[in-house]
Amino acid sequence: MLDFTGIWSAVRLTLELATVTTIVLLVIGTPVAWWLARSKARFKEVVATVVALPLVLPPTVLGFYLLLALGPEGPGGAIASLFGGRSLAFTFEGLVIGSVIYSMPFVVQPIRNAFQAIGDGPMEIAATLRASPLDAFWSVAVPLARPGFLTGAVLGFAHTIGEFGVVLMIGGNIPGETRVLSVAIYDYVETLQWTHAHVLAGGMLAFAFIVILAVLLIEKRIGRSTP
Amino acid sequence: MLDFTGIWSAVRLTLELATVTTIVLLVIGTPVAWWLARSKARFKEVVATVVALPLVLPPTVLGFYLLLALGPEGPGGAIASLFGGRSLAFTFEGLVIGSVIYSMPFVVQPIRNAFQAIGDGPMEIAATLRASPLDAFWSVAVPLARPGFLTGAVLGFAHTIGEFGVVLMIGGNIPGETRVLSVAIYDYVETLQWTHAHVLAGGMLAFAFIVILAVLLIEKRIGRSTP
Amino acid sequence: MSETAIALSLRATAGAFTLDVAFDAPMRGITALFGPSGCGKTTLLRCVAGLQRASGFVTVGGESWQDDDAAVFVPPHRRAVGYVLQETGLFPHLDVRRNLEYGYRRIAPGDRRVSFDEAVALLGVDGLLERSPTRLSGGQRQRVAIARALLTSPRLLLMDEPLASLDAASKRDILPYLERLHDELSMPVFYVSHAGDEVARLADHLVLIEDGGVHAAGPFSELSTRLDIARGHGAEVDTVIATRVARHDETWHLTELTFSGGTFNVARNGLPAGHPVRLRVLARDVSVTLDKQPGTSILNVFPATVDELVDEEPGQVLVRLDLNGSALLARITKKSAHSLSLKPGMRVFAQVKAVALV
Amino acid sequence: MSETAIALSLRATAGAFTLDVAFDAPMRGITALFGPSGCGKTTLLRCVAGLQRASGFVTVGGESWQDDDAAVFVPPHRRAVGYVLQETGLFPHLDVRRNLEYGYRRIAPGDRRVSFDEAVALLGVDGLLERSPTRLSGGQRQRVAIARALLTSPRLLLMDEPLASLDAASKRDILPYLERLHDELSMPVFYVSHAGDEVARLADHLVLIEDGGVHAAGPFSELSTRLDIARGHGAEVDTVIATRVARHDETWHLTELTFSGGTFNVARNGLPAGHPVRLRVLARDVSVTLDKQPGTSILNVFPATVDELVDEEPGQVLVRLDLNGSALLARITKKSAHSLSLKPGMRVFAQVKAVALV
Amino acid sequence: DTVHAAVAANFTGAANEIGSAFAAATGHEVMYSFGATGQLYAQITQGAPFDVFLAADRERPGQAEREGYAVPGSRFTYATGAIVLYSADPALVSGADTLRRADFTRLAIANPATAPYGHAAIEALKALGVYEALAGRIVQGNNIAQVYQFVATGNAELGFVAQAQVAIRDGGSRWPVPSGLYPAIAQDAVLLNSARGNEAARAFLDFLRGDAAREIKSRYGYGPGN
Ligand SMILES: Nc1ncnc2c1ncn2[C@@H]1O[C@H](COP(=O)(O)OP(=O)(O)OP(=O)(O)O)[C@@H](O)[C@H]1O
Ligand SMILES: Nc1ncnc2c1ncn2[C@@H]1O[C@H](COP(=O)(O)OP(=O)(O)OP(=O)(O)O)[C@@H](O)[C@H]1O
Ligand SMILES: [Mg+2]
Ligand SMILES: [Mg+2]
Repeated sequence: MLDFTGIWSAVRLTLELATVTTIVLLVIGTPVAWWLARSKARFKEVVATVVALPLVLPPTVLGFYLLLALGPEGPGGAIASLFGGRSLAFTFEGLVIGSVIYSMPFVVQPIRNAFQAIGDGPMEIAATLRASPLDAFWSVAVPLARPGFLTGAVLGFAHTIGEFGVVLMIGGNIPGETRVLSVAIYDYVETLQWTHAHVLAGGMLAFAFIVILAVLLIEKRIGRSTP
Repeated sequence: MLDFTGIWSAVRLTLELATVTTIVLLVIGTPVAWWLARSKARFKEVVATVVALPLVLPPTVLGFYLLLALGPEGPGGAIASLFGGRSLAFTFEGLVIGSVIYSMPFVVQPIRNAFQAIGDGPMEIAATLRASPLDAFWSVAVPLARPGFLTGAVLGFAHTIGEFGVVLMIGGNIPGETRVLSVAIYDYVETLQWTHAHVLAGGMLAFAFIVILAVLLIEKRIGRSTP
Repeated sequence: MSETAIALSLRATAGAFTLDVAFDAPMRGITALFGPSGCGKTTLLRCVAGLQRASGFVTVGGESWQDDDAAVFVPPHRRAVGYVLQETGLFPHLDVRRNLEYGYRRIAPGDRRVSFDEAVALLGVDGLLERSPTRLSGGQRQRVAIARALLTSPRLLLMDEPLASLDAASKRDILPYLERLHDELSMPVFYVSHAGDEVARLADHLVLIEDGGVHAAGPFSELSTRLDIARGHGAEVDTVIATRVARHDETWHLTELTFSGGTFNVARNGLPAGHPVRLRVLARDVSVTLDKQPGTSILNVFPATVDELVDEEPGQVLVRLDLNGSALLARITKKSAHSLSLKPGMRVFAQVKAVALV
Repeated sequence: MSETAIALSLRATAGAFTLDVAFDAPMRGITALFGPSGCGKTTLLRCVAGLQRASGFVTVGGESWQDDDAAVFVPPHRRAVGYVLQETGLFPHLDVRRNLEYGYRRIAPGDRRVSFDEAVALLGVDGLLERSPTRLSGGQRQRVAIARALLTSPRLLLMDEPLASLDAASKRDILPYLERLHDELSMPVFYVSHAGDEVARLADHLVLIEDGGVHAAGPFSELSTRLDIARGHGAEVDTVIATRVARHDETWHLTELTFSGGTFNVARNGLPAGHPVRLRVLARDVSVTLDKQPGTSILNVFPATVDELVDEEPGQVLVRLDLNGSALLARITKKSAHSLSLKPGMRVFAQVKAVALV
Repeated sequence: DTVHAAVAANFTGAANEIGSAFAAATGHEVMYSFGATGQLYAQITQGAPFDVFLAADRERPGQAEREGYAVPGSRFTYATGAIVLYSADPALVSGADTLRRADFTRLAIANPATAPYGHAAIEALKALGVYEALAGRIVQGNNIAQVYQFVATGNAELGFVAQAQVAIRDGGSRWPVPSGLYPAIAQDAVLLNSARGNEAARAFLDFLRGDAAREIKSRYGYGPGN
């Protein structure tokens, strides 16, 4: 039998996690992408590589190291102790940190490419029209890079929903706190309750389908109305 | 103690898998990305969403469905029986199929964006210079979309190396055939042989770092020499 | 619609704008498309190149590129056009040499009628071959774009303000080459320009476009003396006179050109006797006197008959003179016309201060 | 280097090209930058706007924009320049109105000296405000770009061939407005153009650039009669004469303009008596006669003294005439010069067929 | 009160039922976090908020005890597992001779390095003397659940699954491997340090040992432990 309250809390948690993670990814990823696109620093490709690197670790292994980092003996524990906690693991905040690290390359790379495709021209023109670099960044670079942001957001959102190894490892599968939908489905698969897994996976696909399609279509409409 | 021959075959297999998968991803992903970038079809955003969808499923869950698809009762079994097999699961080909499906969005999206950023101009100019659409695609669209291809290849490659749930699920962990490095590291973590895990994970990171950095730098040099 | 003609009829819509044009143009020489900004010149060229869909037909020298009735639509890359765009679209991923070679290499060697070295030298891009297009000045880019289009040895060359950002010296080098193109290679050109002198120098045929439609089309010499058009189309009013080389005056470095009305003295050229030469005379360069006057630096003075007088902007009169069968327009002030009492039928002298060989 | 001057000295390198220029220009009026393709005009404008780093200094009306000695480098967005680029860089993600507003809204209302509606109406872009820039013709884009730059009410306007793809009618509308800019708003302009007539009409000051360096710089009237420069710089040789309105002749729609050498009759304008007017006279429009001739349609005839004769292209002579203190250049054939036996010091008459108000 | 239990994934079904019975009997709630034993152990070392640890083996609870994460002396075996040779094909598995006949291409077992059930399967194969012959046909699931998936989807014709997985299901063909052929699969539970004074946690461990739990465990195919 499907445990509806449990599933509902997992759905809510999943959406919260994916949304918060996507927002954090965009907030952190945008300046990184901008720097990677514009900097003339020699070591910037090194940074670009480091950003992509978490990808090559299996999620549970990455999760394991994150667990060590977030735990009482790692920097995460130090931060947690400021707020009276022992560890950032097993908390929603910890999940966000893990998901952000793991999905970062999917967000940074497309935005970086979009920034690069703009070239110097529009930014120079904005400067001659009296826009400060920050102003021009918001009023010219970001709107022109919209396809990159969209791709980054969709990939980051989808990957956070499906992402599982990291979340399981640093979240601890605690119902209502860190037990997200992917983990719930995993549990059903593990315990051979396949029908339940089918239902949940189907629902998740349908939901993600609607969300992503809606985002793509809305952006297309925006793309048409603001020329 | 580290099992060096075992690890060596896992390393070799991982590289083979990541390389073959990346190539297949580029070969399949490029026309899809082109179609998504150029088509005026109304349902193209639906296709774009479907391409992104495997991401939202937890890898083991996706692996489970792949297991059904590759198995004797699925299309994979039908294909396998042509070559005298029962199932595409537990084969290198099966791993490639699974990895390709799972990493597809990371390849398609950046290439699509790059194609879109080119606009109609260069293709039209190529046509007036007597290049057929296919010719112009190779001689103009693909070189101009190079950053997108690079991003797609790096993300696809890295994700395949680290990708683990799907591989674990459909690979069967057969030494020398489907046992890749990520599974080996995972084993060490699970059995509390953390030192071994550290060594392997460190090696993997170092290796991936070198490969990705090399790719980025080589592309940058090419980018500079062919203006 | 002979084998030696370009014929087209095209109708296309873009937003609120409708292009609806139909005209014939000769298969030799330069056809100038002239009209105000936004009237549809670029749209027309794009439709001819097949880059934009329009309904109608396009026939170039007996070859059908589009014919809706016969369901023919030749795709752009199978149309032997060379297209120089209004905004030079050089490929940023190729250096100048590879940009030039892009089209050149796609033409079978046997079909090449323009040599690589010649085009490169003529357009003065020899020093730029290894450069990236992003490192060129505006004029340099435009010259590379022209060379690239020429190197596809097109049957029809479409040029959208190709010389707009070139200095006078570059123009002086390129214009004669364009003329030779149609002499030697019989490569017809559709030429969009706002520069009246360029058009007058180059055009054999003129298509005046207004608001998406053809206002007038025909041989340049005909259209340019039709007073209604001359007044309307905003350019300098002028007359083009067909002459032939009579003899060369070595002492004064002059060449004598004869036409029905007499002999023009122009700067010496190297053309053989009998060679046809077209002269462009701006109406404002022609003055009218009642008597043939001595002691003037003006060499070219012809007896003429006043044909017609048309009032122009307040204070100006356009006078059509008949020089023994050749028309010539003069623009003078109303005051002068009055003080000379000019009337149709009156015998006068036309003084031509300056002429341009075109 | 007063408060009313622009002074600059810039040295920059790009690839094999070196720009090394230093000149002063007045803080009022239009300074034309003239020179062949690839000589460094765009590079110079970019350095002035601060988009490209050069070493040296730039001072505009007492304000230092760059001064390496004092380690001053004002970033581009703090320099009150308006820049119209050679290739119009409209923002594709904004419609025309928002493109225009982009700079306008970034100027404090108190500092705005150009009104939105005026710029829009003048450049004829009122019908295009809701359009995407991707749906404009080349000339329409250029007009929007000009309006956008003007709307930032710059202290210095940089224009890189802004009128290149505009038709004659649009130019006729825009040029007077540019002139008013410097009359009413005292907005100095650096103006790059290859069109000799535009330059002559607009320029108060001329900077001739060659191969990255300044060949000559100075007031237009001085430079344009220096024969060495006139011959070299490839444009039409002309003279600019400063006159004042004397009276209007209502009957013949003429206006009389006086200068030291006499009175010009030109098409009537509405200027008050005493108002200064500059005339541009092309050397080829001036003929020389030994006697004052009756019965001619040419109204403007002046007694003159031959100053100097310089041989031109074979067969041509450039004659500098002195009209009671005003210089005037005439280009005539060598044959005429010989048959009239022209010599320095000789008294003659200069007939001017056509003049342009600039 | 609520007891937070970290439970090895293979015990999920039985644990859920025991939890309900525990709540009904005592009024305490129990909340489970399921996972792989190694993962749960790593989390415990990093301060996971668990009260009790129900592992899939004996080593990890022992290690927790030794390294001071668990209350010394609280450890006990709460269940013993058994392996079954299982196939989705009703005709395939008849007994040990199915292995000797070797009329199949793929035999699935759990990863012996990480899962006791996999280790047991290897030992059983060795005891039957067929390990060498079959080694090339073995495919490994990461855990016992994956082994069942391999077999149930027909990708592997047969495999060593847990008694607990097939006990409540009909169909297929099966051969319970005699317990003498492999070392006992004992699953230990332990009380974690943070729950030292937690009455509900102790009550849960007691309940886990009790008769009501024993009945549920046996229905799910687990031996009672001690
Ligand atoms: N990025 C660059 N790298 C190297 N050389 C460059 C670069 N940009 C421009 N140049 C060269 O510098 C010279 C000056 O260029 P600039 O654009 O200033 O010329 P310009 O006077 O504006 O010419 P035009 O009238 O053709 O626009 C040219 O010879 C050009 O080839
Ligand atoms: N994609 C489009 N959608 C809507 N209107 C368009 C589009 N492209 C061009 N137009 C309009 O069509 C008309 C003709 O444009 P076109 O580019 O052919 O003009 P043009 O004669 O080449 O002008 P110019 O001399 O300024 O280059 C213009 O009024 C323009 O605004
Ligand atoms: Mg146009
Ligand atoms: Mg330039």
